[in-house]
Amino acid sequence: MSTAPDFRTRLQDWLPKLVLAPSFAVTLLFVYGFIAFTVLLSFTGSKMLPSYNFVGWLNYQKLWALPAWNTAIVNIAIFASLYIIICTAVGLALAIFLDQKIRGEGVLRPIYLYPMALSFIVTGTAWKWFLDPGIGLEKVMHLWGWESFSFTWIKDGDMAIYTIVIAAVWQTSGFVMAMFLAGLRGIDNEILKAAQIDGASNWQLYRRIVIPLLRPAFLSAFVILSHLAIKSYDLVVALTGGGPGRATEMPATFMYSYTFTRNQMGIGASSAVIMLMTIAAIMVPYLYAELKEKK
Amino acid sequence: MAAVTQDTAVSMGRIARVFIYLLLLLFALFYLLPLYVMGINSVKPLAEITGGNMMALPQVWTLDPWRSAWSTAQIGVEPTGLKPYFLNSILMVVPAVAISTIVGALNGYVLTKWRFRGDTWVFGLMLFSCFIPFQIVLIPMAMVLGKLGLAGTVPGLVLVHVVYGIGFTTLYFRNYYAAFPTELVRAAQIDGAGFFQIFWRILLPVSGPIAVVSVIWQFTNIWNDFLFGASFGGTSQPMTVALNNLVQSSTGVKEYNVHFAGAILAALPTLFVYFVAGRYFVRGLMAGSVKG
Amino acid sequence: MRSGWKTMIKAAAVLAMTTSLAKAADVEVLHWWTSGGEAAALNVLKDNLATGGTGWVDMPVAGGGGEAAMTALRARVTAGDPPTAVQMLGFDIQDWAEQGALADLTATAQAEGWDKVVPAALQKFSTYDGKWVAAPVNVHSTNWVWINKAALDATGLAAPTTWDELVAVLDKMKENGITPLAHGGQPWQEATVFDGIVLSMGGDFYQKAFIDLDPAALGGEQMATAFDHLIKLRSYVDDNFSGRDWNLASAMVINGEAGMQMMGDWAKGEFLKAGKKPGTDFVCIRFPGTQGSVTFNSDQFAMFNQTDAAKQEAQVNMAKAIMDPAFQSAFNVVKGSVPARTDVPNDAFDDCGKKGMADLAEANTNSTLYGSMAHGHAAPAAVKNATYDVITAAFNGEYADGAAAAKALAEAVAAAQ
Amino acid sequence: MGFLDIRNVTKAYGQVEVLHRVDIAVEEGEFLVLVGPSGCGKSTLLNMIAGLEGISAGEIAIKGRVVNGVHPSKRNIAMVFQSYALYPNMTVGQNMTFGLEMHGVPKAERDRALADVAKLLQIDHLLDRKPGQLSGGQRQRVAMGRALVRNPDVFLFDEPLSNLDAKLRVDMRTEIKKLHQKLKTTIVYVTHDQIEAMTLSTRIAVMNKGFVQQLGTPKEIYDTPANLFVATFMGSPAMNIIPARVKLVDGVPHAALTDADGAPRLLRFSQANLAAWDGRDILLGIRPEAITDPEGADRKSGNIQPLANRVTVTEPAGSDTFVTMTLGGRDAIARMRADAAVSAGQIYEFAVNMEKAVAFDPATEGRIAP
Repeated sequence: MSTAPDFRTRLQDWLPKLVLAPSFAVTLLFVYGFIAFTVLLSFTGSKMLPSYNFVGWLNYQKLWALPAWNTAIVNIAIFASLYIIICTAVGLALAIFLDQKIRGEGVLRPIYLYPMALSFIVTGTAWKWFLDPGIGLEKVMHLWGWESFSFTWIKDGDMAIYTIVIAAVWQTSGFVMAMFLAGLRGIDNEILKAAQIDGASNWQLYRRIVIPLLRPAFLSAFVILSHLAIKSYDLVVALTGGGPGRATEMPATFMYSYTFTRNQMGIGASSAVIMLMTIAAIMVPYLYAELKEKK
Repeated sequence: MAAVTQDTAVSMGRIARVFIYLLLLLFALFYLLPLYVMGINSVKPLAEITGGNMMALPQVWTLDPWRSAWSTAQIGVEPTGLKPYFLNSILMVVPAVAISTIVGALNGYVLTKWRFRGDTWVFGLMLFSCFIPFQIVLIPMAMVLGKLGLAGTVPGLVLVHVVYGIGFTTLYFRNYYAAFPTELVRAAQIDGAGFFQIFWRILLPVSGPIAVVSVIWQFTNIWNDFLFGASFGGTSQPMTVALNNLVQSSTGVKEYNVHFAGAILAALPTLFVYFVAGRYFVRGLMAGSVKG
Repeated sequence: MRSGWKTMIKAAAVLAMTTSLAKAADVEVLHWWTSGGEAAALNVLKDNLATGGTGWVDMPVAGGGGEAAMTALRARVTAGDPPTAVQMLGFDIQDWAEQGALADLTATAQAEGWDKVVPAALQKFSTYDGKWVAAPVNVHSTNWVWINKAALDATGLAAPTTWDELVAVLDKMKENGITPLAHGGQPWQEATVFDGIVLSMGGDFYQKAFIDLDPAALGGEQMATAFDHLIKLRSYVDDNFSGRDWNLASAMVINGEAGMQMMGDWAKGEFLKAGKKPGTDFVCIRFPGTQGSVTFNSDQFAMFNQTDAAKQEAQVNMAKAIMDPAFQSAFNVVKGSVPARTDVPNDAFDDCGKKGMADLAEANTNSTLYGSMAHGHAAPAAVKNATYDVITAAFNGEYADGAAAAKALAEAVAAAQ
Repeated sequence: MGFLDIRNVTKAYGQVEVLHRVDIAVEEGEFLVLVGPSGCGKSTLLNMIAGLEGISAGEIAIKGRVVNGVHPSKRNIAMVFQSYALYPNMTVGQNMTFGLEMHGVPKAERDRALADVAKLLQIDHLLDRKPGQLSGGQRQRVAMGRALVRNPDVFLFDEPLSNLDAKLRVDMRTEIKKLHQKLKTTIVYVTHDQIEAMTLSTRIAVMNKGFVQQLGTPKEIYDTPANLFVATFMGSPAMNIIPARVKLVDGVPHAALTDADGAPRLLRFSQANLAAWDGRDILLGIRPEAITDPEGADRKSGNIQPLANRVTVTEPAGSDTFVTMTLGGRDAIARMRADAAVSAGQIYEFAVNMEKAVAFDPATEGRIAP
């Protein structure tokens, strides 16, 4: 009459943790270890390759004194807010419209969704052309007889950042649409019926009932979009290369150029730390709320 | 469900409906535009491109740019086209997607059906890997890969992609399995099925929708990666790096038609995946991942 | 299904094994010469090596004048797995040598007598601490102006030799209704133009400002004038210049849309490929006021430390092959540059090429051969990029006048050092 | 020693104890129902018997073998879940034989067992379907079939009928009872429905807040509830609880209470031991069926007390009429014959069967009589 668990039961108790352990260990090393390493680097005078001569807060002081970094901060603020708002609005509108028993939804949906499948390494040239006044939209309009048409944003230091917003919205709004569509399809129809019986108009139905019910989808969209905004790199490089001048510099391009082409790894690392802190400031409260709720 | 949406649609009126269709079509055009530009210019002779309208249909149709991009264009010192790099990408993507999806599924299974103290913390920590900008990890990753002797090898590249993919795949599967009745797992336990048997026989067979989401997501992300491929690919560079070499060549005549053909070639697998499996994607998102 | 996976993984493993095996007596070359002509030129080198039994493992990473390649290189070196040879520019070589990452080629160099045939200004980059660490392939000179002959004739003026003459020609071209100056709005292109302007202020000034990084010169009156000239040039460029690739700017000159382009000798290839003849269809001149001086950049192959004796031998073979006069001639004829050795016969070169070789030799003997700031041969990357920032900003009209830009330049350079 | 012994079993999550020293011995062939409100710990106890949750203290033995720490599949038990927990990807037949397959039973034997059980439950025609194609009742049968195929020592049922509609629930209840009578297996059955508990069980354990409140036959539980909780939880409508005071009249204890109009009334107790409570407050428990119209009163009872009181509401339910009145300041329900002539607002003469009366201590809520 043994009361000790048999071997199989004990193994079964440990197995789940054993299965999870490699992923967790890998995360600790490759995410948190690397973040720690980056934080460490940001306090060193590393130039071309990592070195370990500590310089205190010097890199951070230099960083905030750099005009390019300030441009990057202003740009990301403009870009992120416009990008998130427009993507959400377009995604939501498309999802609501597609949810009206549209004929050909099966064709339209993948069309909206496919840009997410392409990297800007692939579509960069096409976008550059399209936005270029000399060959793109402007020229086409001129060829089609609309001589006064002007679209020179990408050449204009003040407007170039908005062309990046356009391309970014193009890439991800379809994905946001899919998320909202999934949310819409998941809403209990009895609630909608009840609201219609209560006499709600279509507009009221969406504004008062449906959109509030989509709150989880809004949150997911916000989180995905905001981290994509902070990470956006390919996009900028493909479209403007940071130009005209350095008008479209973003934190990610700034970090890359200081770390890898300007041989100022220390400053690059300190900008990376700022980026990570921003991401954490958005993610941690969200994750905390989400995970706590589910517990 | 059909009844209600129909009701709302009908009450929206004819004009509103026409307006909706118009708007949807307009957006479809917007989304298709870059693909159209790429497609149409990849079948024009170069002269027509440099002199003409980017939106115009070709006067002379030619498939030479495609042939050139695929098999004869200069990539590095060899005029191999993108063909050999295609295989490199496949060799990297397939194992990376498979491993990260399976690991994600197992993690999701443990985190929902074998819960333990602090499991949400573990999950929360793992999730942060989705949000780390890749440029940051390049140097430390190179150090680790060097130590492991995996630098410049396909397994090394697979490792990198798996590491930064499991956050997403775990998230997807965890949310999906959370909605899966735990009683089924208990029933299977009483029936005598072990940890892996339950996973293999009970959960995996019903994981289709979320597996599609996970595979699509991972496939496109890994296929499209350039940074890791260029840095850690060594001599087995993936397709994106080759495409970049084709498009970004520093001097000489830019053969835009070949570039576009190459770009579409490089994008074909992901496009294929999205167009074919796209509807399962929304279904899969519905099945759990959006619930947060 | 399952066995399918297995074979797939096996195949991957086998592939990885064979590639690493193949490395044993090969040179693995990281470079960004991926366009047709360049790659064809490299193929000459590859074939030369193959006849000597040394294999070639190609690792091309194009983009941004080698930026992507340098990132990949950093990852490779950090991982302890550097390529055998890497295409490299100017100060990058010095930086890597300083990290102790480069192999010592001095024995080979002495045996082959490189120091007698490579210009001293170039040797500054090929050697570190008295040791040879890189083999130079070519010399590009950057202070060229390419003028459409017909457009020039239409002005009724001669090819300019001074700033004032240049302005006169540009004004006249503007009157004639063409874009006077074809330019692509990328920092390095603006810097290339600025190189010419600063050099036209005098070689000594160029030396003081860009090579010695003398704050007085950088922020002084002459620099202010140089910036004024740059700002003036902006007025001759069309509004659609931003982000334009240099070869598209060349095309504008070729088809007469624009009058001239200020660009390095690689632009010649574009003209030749379009079937244009030097002298009849287009004119190549030194940037007005810089005849006799040359700003250059030089592509070199830096050799990275290898522990394996077979690889070291392959490395030496490659260095020798690069320095082979026949290769230098063959490569540079294709590339449009001039050989890094001064003793290569000029028979195979065209007129512009011959002029380039003569100019180089002359500048070498007169010590008026300067490293190009725009191409990383005057100052290290950090300084170069800080300089880019100011030049680009000035070109885009972000400073009130040249004096303000000069002041900003002095500050930026000081901060980057 | 019983067939299934639960000895001093405690369950704690960290510092929080959710099950306190439960002690139950189940005999072979017994049908034990664990009943209680949600959160009372009944499902936790069941899961501990199944081995799905660990035991913090104490031990559980099946057929004399202590099974603490033994894997669920090695306890020779079978379980029917609330949601049936049918594997959605397998056919009915595969569902039912999955456990045997996992235990390495040869295919021929599995098929034989499956055929037997399918016939017994009349689900032979469903064997090739997927669970998604079945109705609720059919799924329920399949879930039971899956348990039966295993031929286990103990069957565990976790609220198996709660997902069915009312009609089907009654049918399946009978079905389960028949099955138990036929197979004589040992069953532990968890429910929150006291009618299920009463109808199915041979013994009931009423649980609340992690304690077993009372363990006994359905009759014991119904007639002599151990405390106020058991009294009010079991039975529908619930037992009337009326504040009263014990008053000795000629040495015989009576319950002194007020009627709807506030007038004092006396009801004689049958239980002499209440004399000790003279002058003290008690809670008088009377089941609705013990307050009737005089014609409907239990003729075998030796102590029918008349009680005139004003009627608040009448609710004819077809077979009976329920009458609500105020007693001792609280609502009390009487169960009358359907044709009793009674209407709201009227004063009516009720008959109270005081032989069935129960008394509780207001302080401890424990039963003090009988």
